Amino acid sequence: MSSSLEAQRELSYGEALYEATAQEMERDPDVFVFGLGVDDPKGMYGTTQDLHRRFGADRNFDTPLSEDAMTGVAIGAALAGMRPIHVHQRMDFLLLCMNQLVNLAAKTSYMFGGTSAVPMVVRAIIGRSWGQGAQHSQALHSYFMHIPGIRVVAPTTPYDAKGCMLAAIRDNNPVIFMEHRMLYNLRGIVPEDDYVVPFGKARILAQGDDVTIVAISHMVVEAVRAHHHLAAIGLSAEIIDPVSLAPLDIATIAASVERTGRLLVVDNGWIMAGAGAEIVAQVVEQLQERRLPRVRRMGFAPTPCPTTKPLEDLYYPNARTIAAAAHTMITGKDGWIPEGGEAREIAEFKGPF
Amino acid sequence: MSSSLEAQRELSYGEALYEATAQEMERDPDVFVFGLGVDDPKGMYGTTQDLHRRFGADRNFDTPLSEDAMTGVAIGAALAGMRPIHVHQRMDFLLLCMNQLVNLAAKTSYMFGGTSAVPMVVRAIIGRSWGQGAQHSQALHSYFMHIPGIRVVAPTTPYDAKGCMLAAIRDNNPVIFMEHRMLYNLRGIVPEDDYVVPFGKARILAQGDDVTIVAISHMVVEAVRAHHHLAAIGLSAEIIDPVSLAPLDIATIAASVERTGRLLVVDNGWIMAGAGAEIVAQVVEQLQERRLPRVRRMGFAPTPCPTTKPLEDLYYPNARTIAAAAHTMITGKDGWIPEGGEAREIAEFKGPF
Amino acid sequence: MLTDASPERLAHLYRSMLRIRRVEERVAAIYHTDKIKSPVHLSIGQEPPSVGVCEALAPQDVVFGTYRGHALYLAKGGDLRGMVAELYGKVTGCGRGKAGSMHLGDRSVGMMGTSAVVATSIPHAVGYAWAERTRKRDTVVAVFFGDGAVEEGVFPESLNFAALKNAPVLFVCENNLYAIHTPIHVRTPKPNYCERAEAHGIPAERIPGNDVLATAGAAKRAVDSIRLGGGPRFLEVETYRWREHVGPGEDWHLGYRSRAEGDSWVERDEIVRIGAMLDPDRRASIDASVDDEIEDAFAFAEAREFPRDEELYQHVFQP
Amino acid sequence: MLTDASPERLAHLYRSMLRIRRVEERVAAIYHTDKIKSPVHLSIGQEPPSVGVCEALAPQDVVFGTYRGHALYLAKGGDLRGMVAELYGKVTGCGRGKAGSMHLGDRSVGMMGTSAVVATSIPHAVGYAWAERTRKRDTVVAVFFGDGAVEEGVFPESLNFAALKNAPVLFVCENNLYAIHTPIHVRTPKPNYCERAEAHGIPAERIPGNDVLATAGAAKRAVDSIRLGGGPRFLEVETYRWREHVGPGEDWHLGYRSRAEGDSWVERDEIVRIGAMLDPDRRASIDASVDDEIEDAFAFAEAREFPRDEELYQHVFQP
Ligand SMILES: Cc1ncc(C[n+]2csc(CCOP(=O)(O)OP(=O)(O)O)c2C)c(N)n1
Ligand SMILES: Cc1ncc(C[n+]2csc(CCOP(=O)(O)OP(=O)(O)O)c2C)c(N)n1
Ligand SMILES: [Mg+2]
Ligand SMILES: [Mg+2]
Repeated sequence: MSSSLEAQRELSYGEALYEATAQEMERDPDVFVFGLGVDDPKGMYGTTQDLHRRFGADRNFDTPLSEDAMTGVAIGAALAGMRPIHVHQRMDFLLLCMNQLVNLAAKTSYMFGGTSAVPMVVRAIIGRSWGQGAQHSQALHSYFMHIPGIRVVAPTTPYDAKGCMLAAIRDNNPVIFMEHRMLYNLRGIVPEDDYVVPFGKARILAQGDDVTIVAISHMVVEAVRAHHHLAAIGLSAEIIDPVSLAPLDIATIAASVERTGRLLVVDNGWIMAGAGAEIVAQVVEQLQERRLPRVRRMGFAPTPCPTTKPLEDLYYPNARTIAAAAHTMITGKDGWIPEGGEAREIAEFKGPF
Repeated sequence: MSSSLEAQRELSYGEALYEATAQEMERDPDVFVFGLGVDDPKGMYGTTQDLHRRFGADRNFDTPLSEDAMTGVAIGAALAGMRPIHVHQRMDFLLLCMNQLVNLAAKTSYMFGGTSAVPMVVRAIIGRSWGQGAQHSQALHSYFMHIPGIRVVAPTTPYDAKGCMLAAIRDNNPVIFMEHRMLYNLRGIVPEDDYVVPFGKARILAQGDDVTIVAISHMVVEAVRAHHHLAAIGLSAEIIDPVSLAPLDIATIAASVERTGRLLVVDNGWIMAGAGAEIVAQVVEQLQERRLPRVRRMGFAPTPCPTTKPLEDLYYPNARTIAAAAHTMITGKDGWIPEGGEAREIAEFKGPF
Repeated sequence: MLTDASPERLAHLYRSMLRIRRVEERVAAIYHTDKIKSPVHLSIGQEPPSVGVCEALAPQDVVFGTYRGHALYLAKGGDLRGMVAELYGKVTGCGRGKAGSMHLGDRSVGMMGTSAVVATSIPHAVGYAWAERTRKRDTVVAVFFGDGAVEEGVFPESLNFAALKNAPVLFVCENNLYAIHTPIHVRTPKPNYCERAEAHGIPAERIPGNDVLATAGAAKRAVDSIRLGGGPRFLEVETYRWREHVGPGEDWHLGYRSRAEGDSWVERDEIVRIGAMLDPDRRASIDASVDDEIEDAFAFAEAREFPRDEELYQHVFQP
Repeated sequence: MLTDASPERLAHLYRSMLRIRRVEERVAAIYHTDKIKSPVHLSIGQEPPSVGVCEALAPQDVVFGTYRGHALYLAKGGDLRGMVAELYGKVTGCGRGKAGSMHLGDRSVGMMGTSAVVATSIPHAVGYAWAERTRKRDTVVAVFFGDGAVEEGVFPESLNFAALKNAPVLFVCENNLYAIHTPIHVRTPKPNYCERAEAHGIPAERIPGNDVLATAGAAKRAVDSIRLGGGPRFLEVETYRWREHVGPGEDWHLGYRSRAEGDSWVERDEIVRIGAMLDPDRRASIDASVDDEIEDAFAFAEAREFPRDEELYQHVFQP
């Protein structure tokens, strides 16, 4: 295959994660994967499936239900020079191992004066899909952005999924790798070769002059759709995916906002003291000497996630509500909302839970 | 004692907490206190001392080292109609029970359609003092501000300590009650009677026109000192203590900032995705149609807390650095910093650890 | 098979198990319509632990459970209409459409609640039990959890505190041999749960064979002792899940457990076994009344309304 | 007292324990000067567990410990100057002034680290051990923790995983009968820690009397077995803290433990006991050399620099 053809190869987001992991396991014998269900018949939406057959049962293994100790085990293995990838089916379960992540993993390098490293990747899957409810749907990225010593990435495209995974595994620090279930089947061009997407560089996914929409994780997909809705009525929204949240590429975001004069942050999480608050605050800090923008934040409703579909639909932002909010910011007028149904990946999702 | 004399009575912050707790235990037999060391000879800086002798060993008791289960026990007791006060010597230890607090306590009312209540107070002591280091000095209030279904208060004065404690115990929801160790010996007027400081109402502690300084917990004390430093050179800073962080009284803050045109938030925690980000974002959202303020955030350095004193001194904001930052915001000029030593409560603190 | 259980008692146990089975079969049957937009963890095959233990409880006693909670909710007397409406996401559901299948609760009958985070309602039961004892009430609290829950640190922490405070709590481990697709031996080298409880000073008993009468008997002994102030007890009830971990179907094709293993449990269906001890007419009349009740509950759920938009923001806080 | 230990060995154990004792006594003596601005959890009285177990370890073996870590750091061969400079907050400290007393580490001798959050380095030891075994190295990992740590859920979780994976780890519980001011019986009804380990399939042994030779002997048997692939082991070493939980002084006045109880341990000072087995001249020469070494380390610490301001921002991330 010629390299230009290769560059055109499409993979799903899930396949891209699998490929990155397998390639790095091939290259580096110290990399291993573990977590509840990683070697089970469903193999984490295929992202870990068969790694144990390819690389041995020690390199892709299931665990007891002990999130706290298992996180400690990852830290210990990392201290011994290995590179664990610890997979969590739901990001909500990180609440069981916050202590190991925040008090230990994030602080080890500093506490021991730089003599110890904890290279580890924590894959945290956001559990959205109908009826998951209050305890299986949380996105807690802002918790880790808050803590010095830990990195946070949330790739949206298959290309970034692979490149960020390779970067995360090779990073010598703990990395929270946030994945949204609604992304696994989305397809995109992914080079077969090994490549790294460096942390701290945002991506402009669509250009525009009227408003800057910064969206996180699955909301990027919805924001791109909103871009099209807006384009249809002659409005032009720039869509930015920060990709990495810590470090955060505020320069790219601020430059865009300086141009458009408007910032709409659409988080895939709660608004209060969340990632969106940080992005707004940093943009304002950066631009206050030059041009103060209009700002707005969207995210989960300020409630636990309900299970019934009509309320769940109101709970999450979507392409239509994003477009409507952007429209209001740009025109100063309320009330317009585009036609359209639920996102395909949401409508079609029926498990595995 | 006449009631006007009564109103002049001074108590320390620690004594005010003790008095509120004891008064409410007297009034309501369902209130109890528990946590590591609450009935030990040091009695949590006196705040729980002798409650077991006054009210019985079932109402102020020590526990095993099991923060996770003990939080669950508090939730269970609350479900049975009691009103637990769970005391943690270090806020850092809440990282061991985030799951119970966030996945269970905060969501119970909603998940069960309003049929269940979890009235409980979680007292979280911020462990600052020299050499405590990375794992014994964190203030994690923004974690709880982020979560719908949980309240967060951080009183600074003895008056508010008592009034907020009474409000917290009587609240039918989980309340995170954040206390800074450097506050325990500060004295102030505290009425003997039972009174409640309602949540969601900020306090203006000093008036000013040039800048609005919103400070949190112990930083309020430092900000008031900064106010005096600034006054000495003719600058006037308004000092606001939000007292309750969730709900947050943004109206009071925004009204002040609209007047001064400048907002300096001094958090007693990390800046990134923290309480300060939220305050800045909300103020900007509120004022953008009227007057866009200049903003700045201060907080812990973006590092784990070091132990050696020279670095620790740089790690925390203090009256002098706050005054210097405000001065720069007001005058546009860098370089001025007032004379002065370390805060008395910090210099004098030598334990108990 | 011989038993000294009275016909009344057998009829009650049969009815209680059958009702759970039939409701879940109906859930499975209609699941493809997407009217139930909630992940369901069915208890089909696992009726005996809930029914057996709940028989031993008094009405004022309370229970805590898990996301696999239909059986417990019904065995404790939870309102059937409220449950089915909840699965449908209707505002008349027991959680007003906010709970779904995973968070069933009905305080009016002592079904205190469930959690979808494994093991996390165990300490609630201990705290509730401690509170009742402290206030001199003679409530007994039972908490149900799976074999996976035993591996979470909160379980031994809870055992220790319950033993320390002599809390009136019955720990019920429903050991169905798997956590999702992972068999026990992949998760623990020595699944001697009773020994672990005993190492905390808590008397423990294992009931093999998914046996409702044996479960009820052991539960009765335990509950009686607890109520008299004897402190916490632990029961491990062996059982088996017939369907997939989550969802309406079977999952033998996944290969993580054998069809033969499954068959051995299905062949020894406890509902059939207890049903065979009843007079056939009586059994037929129970069958019919259960079907009627279920018919009514689904019709109720179908007919009711979804919550209105404002409901999204309600119940976040208690007044 | 009879022993078949060689004079060399006794001299080594004596020296190792004495060095810990004298360093800490010096720390206590100068603490009032505030030159050490770090909370100190002294091991005075608790020298035997660290010294005994470390004698049984090979140089390539590694240890994890707690905030009460001076004894372990020194027993494992940690650099004394680096430790004292760290207490002084100097940049030449083993943690460049960022660790303080609570986070001593010296990777060059296998002192991997400590945590001030009780029990939280236990799973690190298990993970480290698992990693070494997986890579076919014959390292043994020992992890030290107090009787309080046993109550944290991460402890049984770690036991389970270690047993499951046959990890080469030695769990060492330093049971000094108290967690801060709380005696064991207030925290657990049945402090049968060995039984709890055994319930996870881990062989366990209890060593009474703060006995360094018995500890070393038990540790040797355990380490030998672990190194041969025998899987994890558990030791409970009875010991006693002479000073207050944190800080330089005594705390008999607080009343949570009796002076008589303390005296019974102080009278049976293991350093005196082992010292008495040595030739007096030899003992005197060890005493002198320990004093010299300590003199040097404190002089070193006094003379060195604090970190410069930029250091605050360094080491947050690894390059
Ligand atoms: C703390 C936690 N970790 C992981 C999961 C994902 N999960 C859901 S159910 C389950 C298996 C639990 O097994 P068990 O306790 O035996 O209950 P069963 O489903 O067999 O009834 C797992 C791992 C979870 N919900 N909570
Ligand atoms: C998780 C956690 N909870 C509470 C504390 C506060 N604390 C510090 S030391 C200590 C006692 C620990 O006792 P033990 O494990 O027996 O060790 P010892 O101090 O006796 O050596 C406690 C409760 C802590 N550091 N970490
Ligand atoms: Mg199971
Ligand atoms: Mg101890």
